[in-house]
Amino acid sequence: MRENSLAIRKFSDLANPTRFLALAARVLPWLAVLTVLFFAVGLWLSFTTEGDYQQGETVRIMYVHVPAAWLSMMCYTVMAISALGTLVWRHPLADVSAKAAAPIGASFTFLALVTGSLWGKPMWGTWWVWDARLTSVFVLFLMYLGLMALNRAMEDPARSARVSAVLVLVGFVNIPIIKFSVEWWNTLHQPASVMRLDGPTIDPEFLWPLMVMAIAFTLLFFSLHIAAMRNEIWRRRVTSLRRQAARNAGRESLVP
Amino acid sequence: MSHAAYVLSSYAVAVATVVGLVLWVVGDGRARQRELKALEAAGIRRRSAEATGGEST
Amino acid sequence: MIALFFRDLKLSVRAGGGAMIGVLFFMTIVAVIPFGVGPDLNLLARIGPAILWIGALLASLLGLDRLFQAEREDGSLDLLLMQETPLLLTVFVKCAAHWAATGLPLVVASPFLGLFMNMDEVAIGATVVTLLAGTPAITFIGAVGAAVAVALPRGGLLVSILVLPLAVPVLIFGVSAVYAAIQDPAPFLPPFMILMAITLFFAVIGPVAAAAALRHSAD
Amino acid sequence: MIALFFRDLKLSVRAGGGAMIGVLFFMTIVAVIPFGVGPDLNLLARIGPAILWIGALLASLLGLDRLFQAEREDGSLDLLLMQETPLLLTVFVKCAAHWAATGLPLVVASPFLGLFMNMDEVAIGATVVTLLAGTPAITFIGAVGAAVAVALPRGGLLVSILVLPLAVPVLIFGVSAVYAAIQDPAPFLPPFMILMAITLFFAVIGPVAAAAALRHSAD
Amino acid sequence: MRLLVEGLSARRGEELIFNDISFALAAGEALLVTGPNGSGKSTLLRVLAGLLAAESGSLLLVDAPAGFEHPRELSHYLGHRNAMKRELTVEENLSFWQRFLGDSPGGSGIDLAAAAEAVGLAGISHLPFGYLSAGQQRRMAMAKLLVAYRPIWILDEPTAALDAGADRLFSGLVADHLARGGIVIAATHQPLGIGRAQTLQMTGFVH
Amino acid sequence: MRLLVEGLSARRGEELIFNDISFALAAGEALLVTGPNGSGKSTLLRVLAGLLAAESGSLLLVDAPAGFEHPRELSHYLGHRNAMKRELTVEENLSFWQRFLGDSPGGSGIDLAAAAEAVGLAGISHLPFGYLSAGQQRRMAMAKLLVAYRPIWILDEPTAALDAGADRLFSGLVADHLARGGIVIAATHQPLGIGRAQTLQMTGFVH
Ligand code: HEM
Ligand SMILES: Nc1ncnc2c1ncn2[C@@H]1O[C@H](COP(=O)(O)OP(=O)(O)OP(=O)(O)O)[C@@H](O)[C@H]1O
Ligand SMILES: Nc1ncnc2c1ncn2[C@@H]1O[C@H](COP(=O)(O)OP(=O)(O)OP(=O)(O)O)[C@@H](O)[C@H]1O
Ligand SMILES: [Mg+2]
Ligand SMILES: [Mg+2]
Repeated sequence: MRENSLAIRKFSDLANPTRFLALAARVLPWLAVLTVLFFAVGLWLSFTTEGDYQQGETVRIMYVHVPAAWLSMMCYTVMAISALGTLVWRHPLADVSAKAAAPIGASFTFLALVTGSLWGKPMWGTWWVWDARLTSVFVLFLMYLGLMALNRAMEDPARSARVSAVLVLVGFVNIPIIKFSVEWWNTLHQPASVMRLDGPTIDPEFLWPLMVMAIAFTLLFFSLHIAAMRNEIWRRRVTSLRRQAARNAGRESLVP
Repeated sequence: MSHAAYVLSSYAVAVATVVGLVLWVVGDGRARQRELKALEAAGIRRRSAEATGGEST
Repeated sequence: MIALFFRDLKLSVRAGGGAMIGVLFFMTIVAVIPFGVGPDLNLLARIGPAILWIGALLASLLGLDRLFQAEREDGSLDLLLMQETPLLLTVFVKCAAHWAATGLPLVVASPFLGLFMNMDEVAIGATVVTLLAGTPAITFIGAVGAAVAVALPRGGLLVSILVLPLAVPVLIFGVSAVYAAIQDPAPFLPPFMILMAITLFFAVIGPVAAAAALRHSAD
Repeated sequence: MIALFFRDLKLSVRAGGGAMIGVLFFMTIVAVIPFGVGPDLNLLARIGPAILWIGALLASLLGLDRLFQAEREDGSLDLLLMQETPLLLTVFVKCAAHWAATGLPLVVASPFLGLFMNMDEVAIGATVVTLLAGTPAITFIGAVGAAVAVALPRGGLLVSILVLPLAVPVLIFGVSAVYAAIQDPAPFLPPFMILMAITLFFAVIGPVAAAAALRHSAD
Repeated sequence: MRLLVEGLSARRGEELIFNDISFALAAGEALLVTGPNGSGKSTLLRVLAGLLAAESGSLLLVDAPAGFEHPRELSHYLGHRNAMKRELTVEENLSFWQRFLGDSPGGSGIDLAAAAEAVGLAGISHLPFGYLSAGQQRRMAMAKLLVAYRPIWILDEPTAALDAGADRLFSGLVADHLARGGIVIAATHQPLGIGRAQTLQMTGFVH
Repeated sequence: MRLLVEGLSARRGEELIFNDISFALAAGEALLVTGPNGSGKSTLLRVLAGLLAAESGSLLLVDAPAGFEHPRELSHYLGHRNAMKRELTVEENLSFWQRFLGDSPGGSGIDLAAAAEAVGLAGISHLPFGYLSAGQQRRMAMAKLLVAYRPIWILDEPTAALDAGADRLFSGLVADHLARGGIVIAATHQPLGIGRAQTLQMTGFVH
């Protein structure tokens, strides 16, 4: 009787991830194909459109820099929602999602930082300044790495999940700071020109490649995220299977 | 450095990062699947998997 | 509780050399910075408060990671967790002992180091007062990091990483209170009050969070 | 011996340490500094080398004290002491592993952090070279302290009095070599040679002293 | 006072370690937990001491002093590690725990010298704890049970490292505690020499 | 190979712990060191293992392989602590010791899987050591004795925390080692189930 209830409990726990795996297997190929398509078009557009009269060739950096910067923030938002899922709804996949997103977000943030620096050298004459926007993005990068380190350091996922969820939520204050830093403090950095309430103010010449690249990056993020979540689920299964094997193997010799 | 160099290096960094990320995710997945296969070959299966008649993947 | 306070104090004096290493490290930092900025006394005096604050922040990191780890390794943590005295209070007292053993000596040493940095009396006084008000906050924040990392065998660096970002507001308001005291137009009180508020805030939140983390870490 | 090296490396990577954490810690420190001294690029460039060196010192100190203590607490130290391989070599390998896990990543990361501190190419190059030459010395000095700490159950104080004063010359010659490289009149080589000499000296003396201390620590 | 345990189960990581453990102990009764290595004895004791959360089941105190809901607040726990600091002297260690733990209602601890005497180690309490032999350390950890009163003792392999004389001495301490209406729960591989005691044989959770 | 011990004495701090201990062990012989807590068993073993300096007396190896002067270089020492890292897996721990210790001349260690099998814990060597129960940890520490060959085993209370089955298993291991010409010196409070063995009763130094 009790044995039975245990099995059902376990089953309902795992049902969700199992369904997720099936879904992922169905969706991933399509996502991958779409991503590649959008990247092809986006790259073609970004190298064929005209340069800016002010910034010259360097404006092409924008097509990488801006999507990467957006994605770095969006990825953290996804993590924050997952953290809520862990803490409030205790959804079994939420923790997996947060954990899988961290390295991806760190990569996008890294890209935003590097391309921004590479843009800053010709435009501002320096690789780096400690203004609000740049500093807050740097802090975002540190937070991603810190969360990754914490996740790695704690062996037991059940235990690390809640701690890192709390940290993710605390760190979320940084996102509005990044977004609005250009308006709250005067900085060297460009104010928003695409994502604003009164519509984009940017020349459509640049808007098209930017948009296509942004979509491509977003698709890339989702494909990677789903794949990484799948890996994480598999990883947990391997661990629990190994323990189970261990206990059964140990038991035969234990029972006198 | 000329401006083109800045543009090219940022694209190069972008490509390198993205390719690295994709390779890591794919490689990680392969490794995990190998481990699962090995465990399965050793005759260890999840209890719930048995109950539901196996995995879909 | 008083027993816990004195035991921890005794331990850090006897075993860790906590007080000394913090002060020595502090002195090392203050000794090295002048090499960077050169013998320009004015500049030294100007950045002095900031350097002292950064030094104090970094010095408090030393030894912080062992706050709960040492208790866990010899099994004391189990007993601390079991008592009806709220864990909160236990953590608070441990923080207080840690601060008394490492933070307080830093505060006491800071006037002398201020002299080395060619700071004037007002600046020194303001630094001492802000350090006195601000360093407890660093300890309380650190306790959270230490509690999160209690299960990690060598949490040292990880604890610092968790702690430093949270300690940034303390640093900002501490330093700006000192500068406000030196430069005439800016008033000293507002940033100082904020500093006090931050300390009080973390004195409450820190032990709560650390206690929660410890409860979950038991295995 | 190679086994020991890799075990220690693995341990520090596994146990919430490791290359990434060291770099992350370093980046966190660098990110905290502008909050203290303000975002003045010139000033940052001037104190940059000193900050990087202090960060390296701090990163090496955190966790170094546990180098032998952790081995002692779980009984491994006994086995290390019993082998016919000279203890000297064992200590040296443990130091090397510690340096590879915490010192080396810092050296590798320092150019990027130099960019954040607005340092120019020469300063960055000089910092990397001096860190590469100097950080091993800190590890070797720290090993002596760690060994003495194991030997004296109640001798914590002695460790700090021992380690930091010995590390200060390393820090000073390292930093002044960097400044010599930047500022024209002063030549780079003399302080750098001294730094190298210090490192070589401690690479020999450190393990010898640590091994001697460990032999006497057995109880 | 009675301790009622109903349908307790606990897990470590993903694995269920034991399932559906029930027992009831009245004042003056002892429970011996036995079973092979890795069968979950220590885990059970840690759940009883409130150090691990139970997966399901309930722990109940009947007729307990007012204000105590969980047995952990009325328990001594002696685990594999002794919870004493090597750097402090035995006396400092014991007096710290005496003052920190305080007495539970219904009894009072004995003073340090008497406790050291009771574990057969009078006169060495000025030594640093780290200077004692393994068995002496274990005995001193037992003295900790005496300096502050707790009705329930939860003991994990208390007699490991003890010599035969100390074994007897220890069964005397336990018998005294039971006679004064205490409750003892001990995990052990060796007979503890406690007269009448319930036993609980752990088998581990069989899948 | 023979181990000759003549008139050994040792002190801890100021105190003489034991005085004038002599014995001789030939290949295939075992010595059981018994005595009450604090009588100096562990101290004696640490002196034999070269971890403490003897106050006076001599330790001699006769017919030992060339180049080994002190028994410590030919000995395994299993103390109260297991010398394994909680963070590493059992396998990593064992393989580290295997490679670090190497084999003494005259024999060779068995491989990791076989050693884990020999202590009855095959199949859990990929778990972090810290996840094991106290008895499982102790068993794995014994597996360490098997993965690298040493003719002399110095064991300090090897069977503390072991269940009855493991006790039997351990006496089997010791008997095997003796049969292959090894030497075993063990301090213990419980009978170890080793057939013929010399015993040495420590009394502590009486002033
Ligand atoms: C390392 C340095 C830099 C970082 C960390 C950084 C970060 C960011 C971030 C986070 C955004 C997204 C803002 C939003 O969605 O509101 C952004 C957008 C943008 N950045 Fe940067 N940036 C850097 C350097 C630069 C430089 C040097 C330039 C050009 C001179 C630049 C031009 C832009 C532009 C044009 C946008 C799009 C703004 C919009 O249309 O909303 N950035 N950057
Ligand atoms: N590190 C130390 N420093 C000083 N004295 C010590 C130290 N360790 C042990 N002693 C003392 O040496 C004596 C013998 O200790 P030892 O550990 O050899 O006893 P033992 O026979 O192994 O006892 P047990 O059965 O309890 O393990 C004890 O009186 C103890 O107080
Ligand atoms: N910290 C931990 N994390 C994960 N699993 C653990 C942990 N501690 C113990 N286990 C597992 O839980 C099971 C039960 O362990 P427990 O310590 O309760 O056994 P025990 O009955 O006390 O054994 P022993 O007689 O060896 O002390 C073991 O299989 C062990 O591998
Ligand atoms: Mg146990
Ligand atoms: Mg002993």
